[in-house]
Amino acid sequence: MVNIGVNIKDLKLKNPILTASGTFGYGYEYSDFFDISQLGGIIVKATTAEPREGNPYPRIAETPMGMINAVGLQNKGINYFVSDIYNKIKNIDTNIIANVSGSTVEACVEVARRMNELDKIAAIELNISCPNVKEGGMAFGTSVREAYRITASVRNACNKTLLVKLSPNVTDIAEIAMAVESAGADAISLVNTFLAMAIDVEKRKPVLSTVTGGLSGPAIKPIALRMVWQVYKAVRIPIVGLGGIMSVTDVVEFLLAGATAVQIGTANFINPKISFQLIQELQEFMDAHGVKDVHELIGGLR
Amino acid sequence: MVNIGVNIKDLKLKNPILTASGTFGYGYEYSDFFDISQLGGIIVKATTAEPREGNPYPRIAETPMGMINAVGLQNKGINYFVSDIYNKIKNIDTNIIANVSGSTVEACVEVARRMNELDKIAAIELNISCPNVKEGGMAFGTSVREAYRITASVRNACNKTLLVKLSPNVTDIAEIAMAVESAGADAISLVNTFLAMAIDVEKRKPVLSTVTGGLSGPAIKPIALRMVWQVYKAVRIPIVGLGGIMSVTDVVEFLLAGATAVQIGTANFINPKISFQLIQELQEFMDAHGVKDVHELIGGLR
Amino acid sequence: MKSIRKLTIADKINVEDNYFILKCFSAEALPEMFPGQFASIKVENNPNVFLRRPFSIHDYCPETNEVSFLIKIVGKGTCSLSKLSVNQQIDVILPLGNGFNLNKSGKALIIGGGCGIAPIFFLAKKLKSMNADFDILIGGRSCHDLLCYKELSGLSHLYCTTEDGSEGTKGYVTNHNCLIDNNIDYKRIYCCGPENMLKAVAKHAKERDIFCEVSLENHMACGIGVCLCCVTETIHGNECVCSQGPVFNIKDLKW
Amino acid sequence: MKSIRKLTIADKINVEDNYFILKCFSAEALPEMFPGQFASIKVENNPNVFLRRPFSIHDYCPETNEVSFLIKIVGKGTCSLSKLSVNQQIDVILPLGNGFNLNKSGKALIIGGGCGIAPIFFLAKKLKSMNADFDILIGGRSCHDLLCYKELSGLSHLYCTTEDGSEGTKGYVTNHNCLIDNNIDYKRIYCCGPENMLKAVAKHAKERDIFCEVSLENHMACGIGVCLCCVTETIHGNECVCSQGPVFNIKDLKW
Ligand SMILES: Cc1cc2nc3c(=O)[nH]c(=O)nc-3n(C[C@H](O)[C@H](O)[C@H](O)COP(=O)(O)OP(=O)(O)OC[C@H]3O[C@@H](n4cnc5c(N)ncnc54)[C@H](O)[C@@H]3O)c2cc1C
Ligand SMILES: Cc1cc2nc3c(=O)[nH]c(=O)nc-3n(C[C@H](O)[C@H](O)[C@H](O)COP(=O)(O)OP(=O)(O)OC[C@H]3O[C@@H](n4cnc5c(N)ncnc54)[C@H](O)[C@@H]3O)c2cc1C
Ligand SMILES: Cc1cc2nc3c(=O)[nH]c(=O)nc-3n(C[C@H](O)[C@H](O)[C@H](O)COP(=O)(O)O)c2cc1C
Ligand SMILES: Cc1cc2nc3c(=O)[nH]c(=O)nc-3n(C[C@H](O)[C@H](O)[C@H](O)COP(=O)(O)O)c2cc1C
Ligand code: FES
Ligand code: FES
Repeated sequence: MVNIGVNIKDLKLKNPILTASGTFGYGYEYSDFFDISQLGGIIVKATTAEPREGNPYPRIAETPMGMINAVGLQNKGINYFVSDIYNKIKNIDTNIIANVSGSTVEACVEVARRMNELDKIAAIELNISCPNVKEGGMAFGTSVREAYRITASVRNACNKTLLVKLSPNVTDIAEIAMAVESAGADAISLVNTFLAMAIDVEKRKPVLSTVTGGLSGPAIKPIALRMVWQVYKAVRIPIVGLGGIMSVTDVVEFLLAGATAVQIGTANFINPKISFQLIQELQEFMDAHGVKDVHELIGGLR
Repeated sequence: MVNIGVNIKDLKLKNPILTASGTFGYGYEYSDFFDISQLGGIIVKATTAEPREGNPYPRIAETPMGMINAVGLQNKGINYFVSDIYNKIKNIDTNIIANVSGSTVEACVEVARRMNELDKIAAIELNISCPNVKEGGMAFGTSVREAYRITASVRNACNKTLLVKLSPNVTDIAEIAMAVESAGADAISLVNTFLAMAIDVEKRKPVLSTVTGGLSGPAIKPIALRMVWQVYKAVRIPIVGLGGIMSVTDVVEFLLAGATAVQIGTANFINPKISFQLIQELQEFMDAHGVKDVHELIGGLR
Repeated sequence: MKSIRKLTIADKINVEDNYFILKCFSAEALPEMFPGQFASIKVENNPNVFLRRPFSIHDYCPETNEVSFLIKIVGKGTCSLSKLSVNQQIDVILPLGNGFNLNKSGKALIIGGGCGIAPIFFLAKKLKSMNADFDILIGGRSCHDLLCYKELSGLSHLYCTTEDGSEGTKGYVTNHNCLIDNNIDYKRIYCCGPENMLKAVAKHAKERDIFCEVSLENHMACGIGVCLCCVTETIHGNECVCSQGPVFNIKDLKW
Repeated sequence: MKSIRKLTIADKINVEDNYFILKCFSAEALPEMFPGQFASIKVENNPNVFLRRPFSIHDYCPETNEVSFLIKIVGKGTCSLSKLSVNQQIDVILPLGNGFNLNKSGKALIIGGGCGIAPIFFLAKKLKSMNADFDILIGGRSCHDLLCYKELSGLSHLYCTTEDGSEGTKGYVTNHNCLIDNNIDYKRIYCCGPENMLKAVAKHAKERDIFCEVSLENHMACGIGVCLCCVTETIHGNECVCSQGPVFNIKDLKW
C-alpha cells in the first residue's frame, strides 16, 4: 500500500486530489457520479458577503483545449450559505473548503469570519484572483501590497487553515506568493484563470457579455506548472497546484514541480468522474514507479 | 476586388499576413512550398550582435494545442547576417523585417544600427520579450522603465519603421505598450511566448534543458487576443497581432480586436503553406461578408 | 439518476440535408428519462472541440435500452458526430435537466421548429401513452425543415407551417389557424425551437393566459448546474438552463 | 524539392507486436527521395498531438508512386497512426533531411536496431541497385525486434544479434563477429538505431578510422530547419538534425 495522504498545515487530506472552486458546485451535484467523500477535499463555489447575480449571459466561450468563463461570482451570499447550503454539505465525510471572495477587504474578512465559525468548514481559500468582477477580485491578486493587505486582514479574522488563491496574470508570481506568505497564509493555491477573450467573427462581437473572461483548461497547464515551480522555490508554505489538470501525468507533473496537493477544475465538466478516477490512478502510477509515499513526488524533480 | 493592403507607418504591406520571427527562418526555407513574395512580409529569425549557440538540446516540449521552445536566440550574429544572409534574402520581393535581440541595450542598438544600413530591410522589430535567454530578453519587456529605455535607444539608432515586440508575461500590458509608444515605437508586435514548463514524469526531469521556455500555439490565442484588445484601447500606433493563429477566423479575430496586421508563427510548423493560404482565405472571408476594405475589420468590434 | 454511459451507435439515419438521427443502444439498463430532458455528448477525436455538446432526448425506449438523438449539423462538434458510424461508441451523460410538466387536463398543443423538433417526438409519444388530448404544430423555413413529419403525424393531428409556403400554412407557427382560431381551446402549450419562435409563442400564450412551457438552448459547459455558465434571467434571478431548465414556464422568464 | 502531399494508405501491415508498416500511394508523381531522408506526418483527430511526427522513408518506389513507413508504437501519435485504415489519407511533408552518402568504393556495413531498421531497408535496396558490396547487421532485444529479417536477407548477407540470444549472436551489434573479425574489412559503416547503439558503433569506427555515418532522431517541431529545436552539437556548433542531418558523419559529432 502506498501512502497518498498529505497535510496542509492542520488540514489532513486523505489524498492530494481536491476539486476546484466554481467547477464542482457544492459537491453534492456530483454524488450521482461517485462517492464524493473519497476526495481529498472539495473547494466549494465562491461565497461573497452579499448575494450576487453574476454577469449577464453569455458567460462562456470555447477555445483550443480550454474555455473562457465570465460567471462573475454568482452566489447567494454568506447568509444563505450559513443558513441553507451549509446544512446540505456539512455531513460530507471529507474536507469542505470555503472559497471566499469579495469586492473589498472588509467584505472578504466578513465572509471569512462567518466561515470560520462553521465547524465543518475545514479550511478557507481566499480568492484574490477572480478576473470576472469589476471591483476587487483580481486587483487584489496583482499587487504585492494589496495581496499582503487582504491576506493579513483575513488571517486575523480566522484561525482555520488559510489558503490564498493567486492570480496568474502577473509579471512576477513569486513576489506575490512571498507577500501572502509573510502576511500569514498557510498555503498557496495556484492558479486561477488567465484573463482572455474570444470574438464571434460572424457577429463581430466579443463572445462574452463582459468582453474578457478567465481562461482555464489544458491550454494553460504549461504556464500554471511553471508558476508552481517558481513559487515552490520562493516560499516555504505548501502549494496547491491547478490549471488544466486532465490526467494522472498532469497530477504528477504538478507534484514534481512542488505542489503538495492539486485541484481538478474544468476537467470535471468533461468527465464528472475524473477527480475520483485520479485518486486511483495516482496510486497505480506510484505502484508502477516504485513510489511508496507521495511525498517522494512532491518537489521531486531530479 | 477587396482591398487587403495596410500600412504600418511607412511600411506598406500588400496584405496583413506576416510570418513571425523564429518560425519562418529567413524565408527561403519555405520557397519549396509557395511563392514567399506573396506574403505581406517576412520577419526573419532574431539577430544578435554576437553569434550565439543558443541553449542545449532538448529545446522543445509539446503541450495541449501548443509547444514550448527554449531555442535561446541561436544565430550567427549581425556580421554574418550582413555579409552572408542578407545577400540571400535581399531580392525577395516583399518586406523583409529584421528581428533585433540582445542582452544589453548597447548590443541591440548596435544590431539595429547595422540593420538600418541595409537597403532591403524594410523595418526593424525590436524583440524585448525573449523568455529563453539569461540576460536581457524578457527582462526588457517586463519593466516599463527598461522597455522605454531600450526602445528610445534603438529609436535613436534607426530611422526605419520600428516595431517593438512585447512580452505577454506582465501584469499590465497596456502600460508597457504606452511606454514603448512614448519612446518612439512606430508599431507594437504582440505577443511573444508565455513563460511555461513541461515535466517528463518518467525521468522526473524538466523536458527542456533550460527548465522553462516559451509557450506558443493555439493554446495562447485567447490571452494574446485579450492583450491586443487592451493595447488597442491604450495606444494610437498600429498593432501587429499574433499568438496561436491557425485559421482565417483567428486572423479576423485579431483584426477585429484591433490589429492592423498579424503574424503567423507556430502554425507554419504544422502547415508550411498556411500563411499563403490565409491571404487567399482572408479575401474569401471578406467577399463572403461584404467587407470591401480590410480597414473595416481593423478594430471593428461592434 | 444522472450517469455517464458508453452507448453504441445502433443506427445512423440521415434526415434531410443537415440533420441526422443517432440511434444508440446501451448494454446496461438506461436510467428513466422524461421528455424535455437532454444528454451531454463527448465529441472525441476533434482537437477543436473541448466541451461536451448538449442534445435533447429524441426518443427513448426503456424496453430495448435505446435512446435517440436528432442532430442538426451547425458546426465543429455536430459535424464530427455526423461522421460516426454504426457500432462506434459515444460517451454520454444522461439524463440531464427537468423535462416538461406533463398533465392530462385540457387539450395541449406541442410546437416545434428546426432541431426543436427533436424533443417534440418523445414528448408526443409520452402524451399519447398517457391518453392525453393534444395536437402538434411544426414549423420550418421550407418543407425540408419539417423533420419527422411522418412519425409525428402517426401520433396525433399534425399541423405545419413553412416560411416559403412549400408545405402547410405559409408563415410562422404563430400564424397558423390552430393558434388563431378561437374555437380550438388549448389549455397547455409546449414549445421547443429557435428563440424567436419561443418568444412569439410565449407572447401568444401570455396574452391568452395559457399555461406554456418552453425549452431553452443556452451554451453550456458542465450540463449539471455547477459552472453557472448557462444562466437565463428569471423572475427569481439567474437560473441554470441545464439544471433548473431547459424547460421553463414562461411565467418565470423575463420575456 | 520538399512538398506537402496527401497520401492514400494502400496497405497497413502489422510487423511484430508494436510495429506496423504504412504503405502509401500518391496519385501524383512523388519527388525523388534518398535513403536516410524522412517525412513528417500530420496526426489528425488526436487533441493531444499538436506537432507533426517524423518518420524515415522505409521504402520508395518511383515507378508505382509508393512510399512506406515502418513505425513503432511508442506514444500518442504513433498510436493514432496505427489506427488508420486502408484508403484513408495522411498529410505528409517529404522528402526531408540529407540522406546517407552513398559510394561504391570498398565494402560497406549497414547497421540497424529497433525502428532504426526503417531506413536501412531503403538504403540496402539502393546500395544493391548500385551493385555496391555490403553486409547488413541488425540487432534487437529479442528475435521479435529483428524487423524485416526476411526482406533484408534477400538483399545481402544478413547478420544479427539479440540481447537475449533468441536469434543470432547474443549481445549488442558491436559484439558481432563481423565487426570484431579483422578479416572483414569494412570501409564504410551506415548506422541507424537507438543512441546507445549509434555511440557504440561510432566508437568502434572511430578507433579503426572507418568512415561512419549515423542517423539521429532528435525531437522536432518544423522538420525543415527553421525552428532550431532539433539541434545536435557538432564541431561546427549546433546543427539542425532535420535539415543538416538526420545523417551525420561521426567525425562532425562531439561524441
Ligand atoms: C438543452 C439543449 C438541448 C439541445 N438539443 C438539441 C437537439 O436535440 N438537436 C440539435 O441538433 N441541437 C440541440 N441543441 C443545440 C446543440 O447543442 C448545438 O447545436 C451544438 O452544441 C453545436 O455544436 P457544434 O460544435 O456543432 O457548434 P459550434 O462549432 O460550437 O458552433 C457553431 C454555431 O452554433 C452555435 N451554438 C453552439 N452551441 C450552441 C448551443 N448550445 N445552442 C445554440 N447554438 C449553439 C454557435 O454559437 C455557433 O454559431 C441543444 C442545446 C441545448 C442547450
Ligand atoms: C528523423 C527521424 C526519423 C525517424 N524515423 C522513425 C521511423 O522510421 N520509425 C519510427 O517508428 N520512428 C521514427 N522516428 C521516431 C518517431 O518520430 C517517434 O517515435 C514519434 O515521433 C513518437 O511520437 P508519439 O506521439 O507516438 O510519441 P509521444 O507520445 O510524443 O512520446 C512517447 C515517447 O517517445 C519519445 N519520443 C517522441 N518523439 C521522439 C523522437 N522524435 N525521437 C525519439 N523519441 C521520441 C518521447 O520522449 C516519449 O518518451 C524518427 C524520428 C526522427 C527524428
Ligand atoms: C466556470 C468556472 C467558474 C469558476 N469559479 C471560481 C470561483 O468561484 N472561485 C475561484 O477561486 N475560482 C473559480 N474558478 C477558477 C477555477 O477554480 C480554477 O482556478 C481554474 O479554472 C483553473 O483550473 P482548471 O484549468 O483546472 O479549470 C472558476 C473556473 C471556472 C471554469
Ligand atoms: C521555435 C520558436 C522560435 C522563436 N524565435 C523567436 C525569435 O527569434 N524572435 C522573436 O521575436 N520571437 C520568436 N519566437 C516567438 C514567435 O515569433 C511568436 O511571437 C510566438 O511563437 C507566438 O506566436 P504563435 O503562437 O503564432 O507561434 C519564436 C517562437 C518559436 C515557437
Ligand atoms: S452548463 Fe454549467 S451550470 Fe449549466
Ligand atoms: S525541427 Fe525545426 S529546425 Fe529541425
